[in-house]
Amino acid sequence: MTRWGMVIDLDRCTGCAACEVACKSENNIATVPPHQAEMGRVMSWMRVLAHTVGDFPDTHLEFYPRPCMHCDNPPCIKVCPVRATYIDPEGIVGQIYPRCIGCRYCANACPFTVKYFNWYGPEWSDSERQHLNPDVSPRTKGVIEKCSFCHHRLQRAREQARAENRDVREEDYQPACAEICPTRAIVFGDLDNPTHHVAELKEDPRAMRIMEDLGTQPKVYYLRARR
Amino acid sequence: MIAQRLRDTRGRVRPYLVLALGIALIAAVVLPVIALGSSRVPQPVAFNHLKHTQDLGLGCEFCHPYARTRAHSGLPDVTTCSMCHTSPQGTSAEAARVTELITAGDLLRFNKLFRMPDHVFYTHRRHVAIAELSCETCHGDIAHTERPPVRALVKVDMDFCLDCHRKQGATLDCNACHR
Amino acid sequence: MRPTRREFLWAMGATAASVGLRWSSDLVWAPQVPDDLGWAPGTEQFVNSACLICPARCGIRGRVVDDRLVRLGGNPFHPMNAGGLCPRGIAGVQMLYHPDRIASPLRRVGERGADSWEEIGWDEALGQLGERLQSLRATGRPEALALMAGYCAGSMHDLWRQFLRSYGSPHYVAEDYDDGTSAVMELMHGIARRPGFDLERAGFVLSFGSPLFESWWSPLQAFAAFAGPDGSDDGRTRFVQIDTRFSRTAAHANDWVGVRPGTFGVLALGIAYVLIRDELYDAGFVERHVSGFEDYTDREGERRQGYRSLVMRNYRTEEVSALTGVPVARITALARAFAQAEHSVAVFGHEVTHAPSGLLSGLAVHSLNVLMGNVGREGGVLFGNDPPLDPLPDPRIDAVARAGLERGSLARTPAPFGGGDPASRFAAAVGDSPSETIDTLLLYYANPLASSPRPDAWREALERIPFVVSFSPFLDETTAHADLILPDLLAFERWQDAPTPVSYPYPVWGVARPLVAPPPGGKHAGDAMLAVARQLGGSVAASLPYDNVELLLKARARGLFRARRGMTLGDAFELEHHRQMEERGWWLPEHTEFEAFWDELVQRGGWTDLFLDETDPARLARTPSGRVDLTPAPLLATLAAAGRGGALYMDVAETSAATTDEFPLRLLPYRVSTLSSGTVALERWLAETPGLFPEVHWDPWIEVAPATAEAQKLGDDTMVWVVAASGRYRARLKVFPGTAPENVCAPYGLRHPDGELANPLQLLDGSSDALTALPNWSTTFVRLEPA
Amino acid sequence: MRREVAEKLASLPPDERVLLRPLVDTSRGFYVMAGVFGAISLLGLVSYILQVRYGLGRTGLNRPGYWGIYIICFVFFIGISHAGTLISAILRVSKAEWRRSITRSAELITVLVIGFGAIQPVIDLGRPDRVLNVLLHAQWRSPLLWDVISIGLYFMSCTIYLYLPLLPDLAIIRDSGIKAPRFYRFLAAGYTDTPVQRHRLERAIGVLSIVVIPIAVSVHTVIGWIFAMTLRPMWHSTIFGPYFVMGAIYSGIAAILVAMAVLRRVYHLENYFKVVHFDYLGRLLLILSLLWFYFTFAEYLTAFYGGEPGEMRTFWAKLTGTFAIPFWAMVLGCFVIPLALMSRQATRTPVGTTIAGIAVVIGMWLERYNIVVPTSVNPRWEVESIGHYLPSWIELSIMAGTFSGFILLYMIATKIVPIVSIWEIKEGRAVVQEVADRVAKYSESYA
Repeated sequence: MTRWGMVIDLDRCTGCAACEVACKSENNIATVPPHQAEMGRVMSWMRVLAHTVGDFPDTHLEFYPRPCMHCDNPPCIKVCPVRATYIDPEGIVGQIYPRCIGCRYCANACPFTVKYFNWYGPEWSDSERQHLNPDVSPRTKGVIEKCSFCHHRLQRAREQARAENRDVREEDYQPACAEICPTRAIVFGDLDNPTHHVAELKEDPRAMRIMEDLGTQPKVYYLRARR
Repeated sequence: MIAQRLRDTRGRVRPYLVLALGIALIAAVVLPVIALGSSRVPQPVAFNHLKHTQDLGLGCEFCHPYARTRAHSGLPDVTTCSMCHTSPQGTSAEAARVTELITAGDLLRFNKLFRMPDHVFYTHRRHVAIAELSCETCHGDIAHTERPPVRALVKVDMDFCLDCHRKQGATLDCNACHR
Repeated sequence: MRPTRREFLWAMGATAASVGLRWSSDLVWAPQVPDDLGWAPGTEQFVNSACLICPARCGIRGRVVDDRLVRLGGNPFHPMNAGGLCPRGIAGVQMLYHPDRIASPLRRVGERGADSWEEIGWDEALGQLGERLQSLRATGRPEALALMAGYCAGSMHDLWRQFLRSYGSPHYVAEDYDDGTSAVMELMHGIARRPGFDLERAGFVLSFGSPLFESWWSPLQAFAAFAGPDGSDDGRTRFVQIDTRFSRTAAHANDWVGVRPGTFGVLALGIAYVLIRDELYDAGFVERHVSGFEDYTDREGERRQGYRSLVMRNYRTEEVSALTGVPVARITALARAFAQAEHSVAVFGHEVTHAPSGLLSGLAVHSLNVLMGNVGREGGVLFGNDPPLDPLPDPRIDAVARAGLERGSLARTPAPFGGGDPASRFAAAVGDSPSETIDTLLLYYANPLASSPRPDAWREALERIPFVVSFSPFLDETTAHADLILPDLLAFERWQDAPTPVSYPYPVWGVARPLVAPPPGGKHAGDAMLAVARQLGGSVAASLPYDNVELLLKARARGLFRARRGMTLGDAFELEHHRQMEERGWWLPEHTEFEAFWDELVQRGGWTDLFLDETDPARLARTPSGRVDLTPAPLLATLAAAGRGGALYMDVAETSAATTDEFPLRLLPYRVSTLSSGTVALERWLAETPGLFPEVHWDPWIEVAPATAEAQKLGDDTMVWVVAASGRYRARLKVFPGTAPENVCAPYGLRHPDGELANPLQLLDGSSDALTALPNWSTTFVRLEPA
Repeated sequence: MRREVAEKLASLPPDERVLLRPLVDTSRGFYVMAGVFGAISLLGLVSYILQVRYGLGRTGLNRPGYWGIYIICFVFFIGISHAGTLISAILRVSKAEWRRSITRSAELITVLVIGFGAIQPVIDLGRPDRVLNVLLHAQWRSPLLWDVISIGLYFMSCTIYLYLPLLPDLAIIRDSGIKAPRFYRFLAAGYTDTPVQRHRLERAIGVLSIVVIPIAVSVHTVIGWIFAMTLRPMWHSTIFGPYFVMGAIYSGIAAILVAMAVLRRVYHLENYFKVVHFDYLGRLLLILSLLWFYFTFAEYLTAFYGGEPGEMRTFWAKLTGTFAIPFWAMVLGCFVIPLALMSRQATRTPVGTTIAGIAVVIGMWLERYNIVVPTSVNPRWEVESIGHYLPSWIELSIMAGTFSGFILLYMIATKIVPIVSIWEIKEGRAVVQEVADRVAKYSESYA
């Protein structure tokens, strides 16, 4: 059974945020005006979180590039009153924008706080609209959005595979963040397929998941930094 | 009879009934007209599908070339029309107008009639080339129309999609089509 | 059954409500993207090109759907960035489709800086410029033309130089990002060139404050090295960052060491002390290729201390530890790690040299590379070579031009080993000369009013220049003072070559080509100047015999075709295969026809040659003795003349003014990775999340230690004034434990959302290293006040 | 008041004369107050229209402060709604005779406030036009759906529970003919107070008062579960169901006290809302304030003992951090003030209980604030930064609008139905002997 998942090697991450910007570009994530950003309404499906510990010069950084964890046991889908968020058979936690009523219960139920809400509708000038990705629908105001593992790419990959009468291969389907990462710290694939790189990496002794003890079974693994 | 109802037993006008009727009128007539009126799809010329598909025997893919290869099936433009219409064809006034427009350098940009909301992942390739559905399944009898319809002939909504997917045993997963 | 009134009303209300809900659905909630009746075939192409946003010049691959650029990624064929790309590059689409872009040439109507313009056609605009230039030459004053350019490399640089020389103007002024490293190389190796650092093949990278992962020459080069080959963990380079603040490079490197500002050189010599004491250095290399290591007798017959004695006498670890704040054990461990790695390289740049003893500190840091013999070989410091392009034809210089050129530059070279900040000196010189000494100033990717440390000098200079032309496609501060705006095409619409920066030791000649069609009425600045040259006619036109920049590039690429080395870009296997072939002395042409070669070059995004001839002795030193000189005589002479003693490396410790009660905190300006001067507003994605701090959006910030903030009673996230003797600016205070309590770390080049600049460089005290004239960046003291 | 109405009123028995007077005699003060509250409600409505037009961005909500004033008011209003039904049902079931004059005002609070509570989550929706999706595409695992069902059920049963005991009084009004005869004929639904009718009515009320109790308990339990079913610090707690029910009853009693004090004063009901009523309700308040402390203490102690880092971040934010002021104000309002005032006979006066009631109402609103906001803005994961939430004026005006809308409706209701149940008062007088016998039976010795 296919279970799409991600392994992020913190030893390789340089915190450059290319994944963040690539994600915003790929998924038509709207930017918000400065005063909105100040209020904490920035949307960033992929975000490099950083937490600094210790005073100069014994400072070090705890950091995690954080997409949606795509839990196998997602707390968000249980609380949605309208089934707008759900887990699909291949393990991607989807958000169905035309169904969402915007109650934000899922956002509060998510211990990883990866759900983003469209407080206002997206604002693009005519020229900015040019760079919208035609594969991803822009969200309206008042709905929740979140990382989808770029599942529109899976839709295309599936179709291509179907046309060629074969299965979807590892390289056919890579989310924008994994594709762009300059240090290849983000690896994506089928966790249950032993030929995929992630299947091997998730067994690495350095592998761990965030707040594993909550039992949500995230499908995003982190490899602890060695340094 | 309605006039009667609007007055109570003593012949006084029942104001709330008049109000209710007014609201009902707005709800039932005006709003749908506004809503539907705005969704009429205009076309540059009154294209006669019947003439082209039946009398001339042209296949759908003659004018909708990408139906088997891409997401959008494609619409004809001036280059397609120019294959024949650079000189007057037939007797109809509309055909003569096409020739005129082509001579005048008009681009003849046809408008999409069957439209998918942008949150739907739909490709013609998947449905026409791989699943081998016929055009009529979703487009109805458009090949036999003599004037361009102003509204889609088949209401392609989610129920329509899901009915067919159920019958065909195709995927019912939300993420398969929502994007 | 007859419905009751109540039922009737209820039903009516329900109908109205549900119709209302659906109706409002479309009206109030509809997405902002208009429902387009038209259609597009959805053709998708991936086009290789090169990024022109920062000096790194990475290879990019654009996803173009129906003539719209919808995504930018890295070109996997490019050896430097190998498919990766930084956030700035990715956000380039936002720059391309920025709503505030200037669409056509503008002419000033009304007062300067009053922001009132009229749109004019290109013919008229170029005609006006051409006439002005024509009349200057006609009156014999070609030197009254000046060009102020931002970072400008490759053929555009050559084109401007050619134009100015054949025209007769000596005023080619550039913000050339001088970091003093080429002066260090000239003194020690006799090679006046910035060093390249072969990070990818190095085993250990010791960075002296260089922001490798942030705003270095090419962060992607560092990323590729950090990732290692093929993403495997074997043979990955180990990075250790020595820094004055907890930078992002420090945070993500394998290890980091905090030092006091201005003590990089001291720490380097402390490491050298351990290397020599424990005999860890490459004695063989030093013996064969290095002079000045042991004590020696100079030409005058005077006995002088060599490097070894100087270091052993003066830089014992205890003393170094006291000066730098780095524990002795840490210094020893660093030295051992540096010595034990297969190839270790010490990286340095302006963080070391923009200090009172910057040049000496640079020499000290680089001496580590020399001690380990890691120069001129793989995994060390390399002096790369330029791609073998055909040069432009020799400029024709007629009598008018010759007279103009002979009048010379306005600003003299002020220091023996460097030019410092030529742009500011030019501005000051213009300010000191009579009005209209410079008649016409061309601004090419330069916005000195915002980025210069001396905006006042520029403001004064602009007032004395009657005609200012800007090629900027955006209305920045300086452009707002222009008389004529000739908006250039944006990076993804124009032809330009994109040679990688010198820090990448292998020549890569990237070619940027239009990914999308330029807007109607847009014009490439290069094409515009070629047109002006044609209009000027005579020797100027003859010096630039090209119809447009595309043809200029194509003509120059013939040199690559003939060079019998290198290849068009290719995947990792092709590149490695080709390199190994060349190593074994083989080279097979890929194409017999130039046209086919050019087509493939453009299609793949450029040309490269990854083979490096290590056996060439000229790669190591071109000094008279042919050896690397640890105690260069010219420098010793200058020091002696200045009364600074006859020994090198003695005053690398900074001797700047101490803090005062009025200004208790040391200002440390730095550049953030994603933004540089004045581009903040252009790329909203970047402005939204500019730095390490998740809570900072859009606003410029400063980093202050928790203890300092508490002592000054300034809360986290509050707006403060950073006040220095020379001025002040506003920024958001971030309490950050990675800052030393005595420092304030301030990113430069940021703007407030309303456009207000926040440039800590403008607070600098103006002092400089007497040897290089490079400004001191860590000697300014400030205080903070609530804003 | 028209003369014939005044004459009719004067001809009525004393209870009717006093209790029906507000229905026909409206002071200028009433209109002024109604105008003020109407204006504020209108402001709330306009604010909501603005919010719909421009989006929830007009609020102060953000990420991670996803929930704010609306959800606080939702929990608060639904809590207040326990005033009535639960109190009156419990008192009825337990045959507490002193209940007779206070049940009506309590039940009215319930029915009116549920509506204002139930619209809060709708106001909070990003896409209120899709609110029907909750029914069309129901997802049964969601506590929000359970909530829709239990609140719907509660609203219906409370409305019936208000209406049934109203019937005899409506019949009285109809028969007195002092006001809108057709309207009251319709409402009284043919009730003529025959013994058979009376018997059936009392049986129905008896059944309903038992049925309504578990429904009321379920409503606030489910609201507690909305929070408890998430994995957020200080929400994910088993105590939330009972804690919320207890808090609801507590705030309900406080609300009744405040309402009674106001009614007593403006409609001169001193003979119906007697000092003893305030005394008894004050005692209840005292018990519940201790119970509140017990629950709160238990909740915080268990969180503190566990000492999970995620929990502690929220815990300290409440006790000593950003939310210290609302937290300790809550303790003051919910515990210190009611305890101090209600534990002494001397302060269990109408004035004292009113003050305590107001303190508890404010305190309980703050309790909802301290539940909703601190957890919302303090993500479980310490790497994630802490948010902040400050309501915008849109939110505040909508809140003011719903509060004044409730008060306005309550005011209007006092003009439509008698605020004290006339027939029950009369019945109380009639059964004095029966009650005395009953009481005597409690203490009968073994003969």
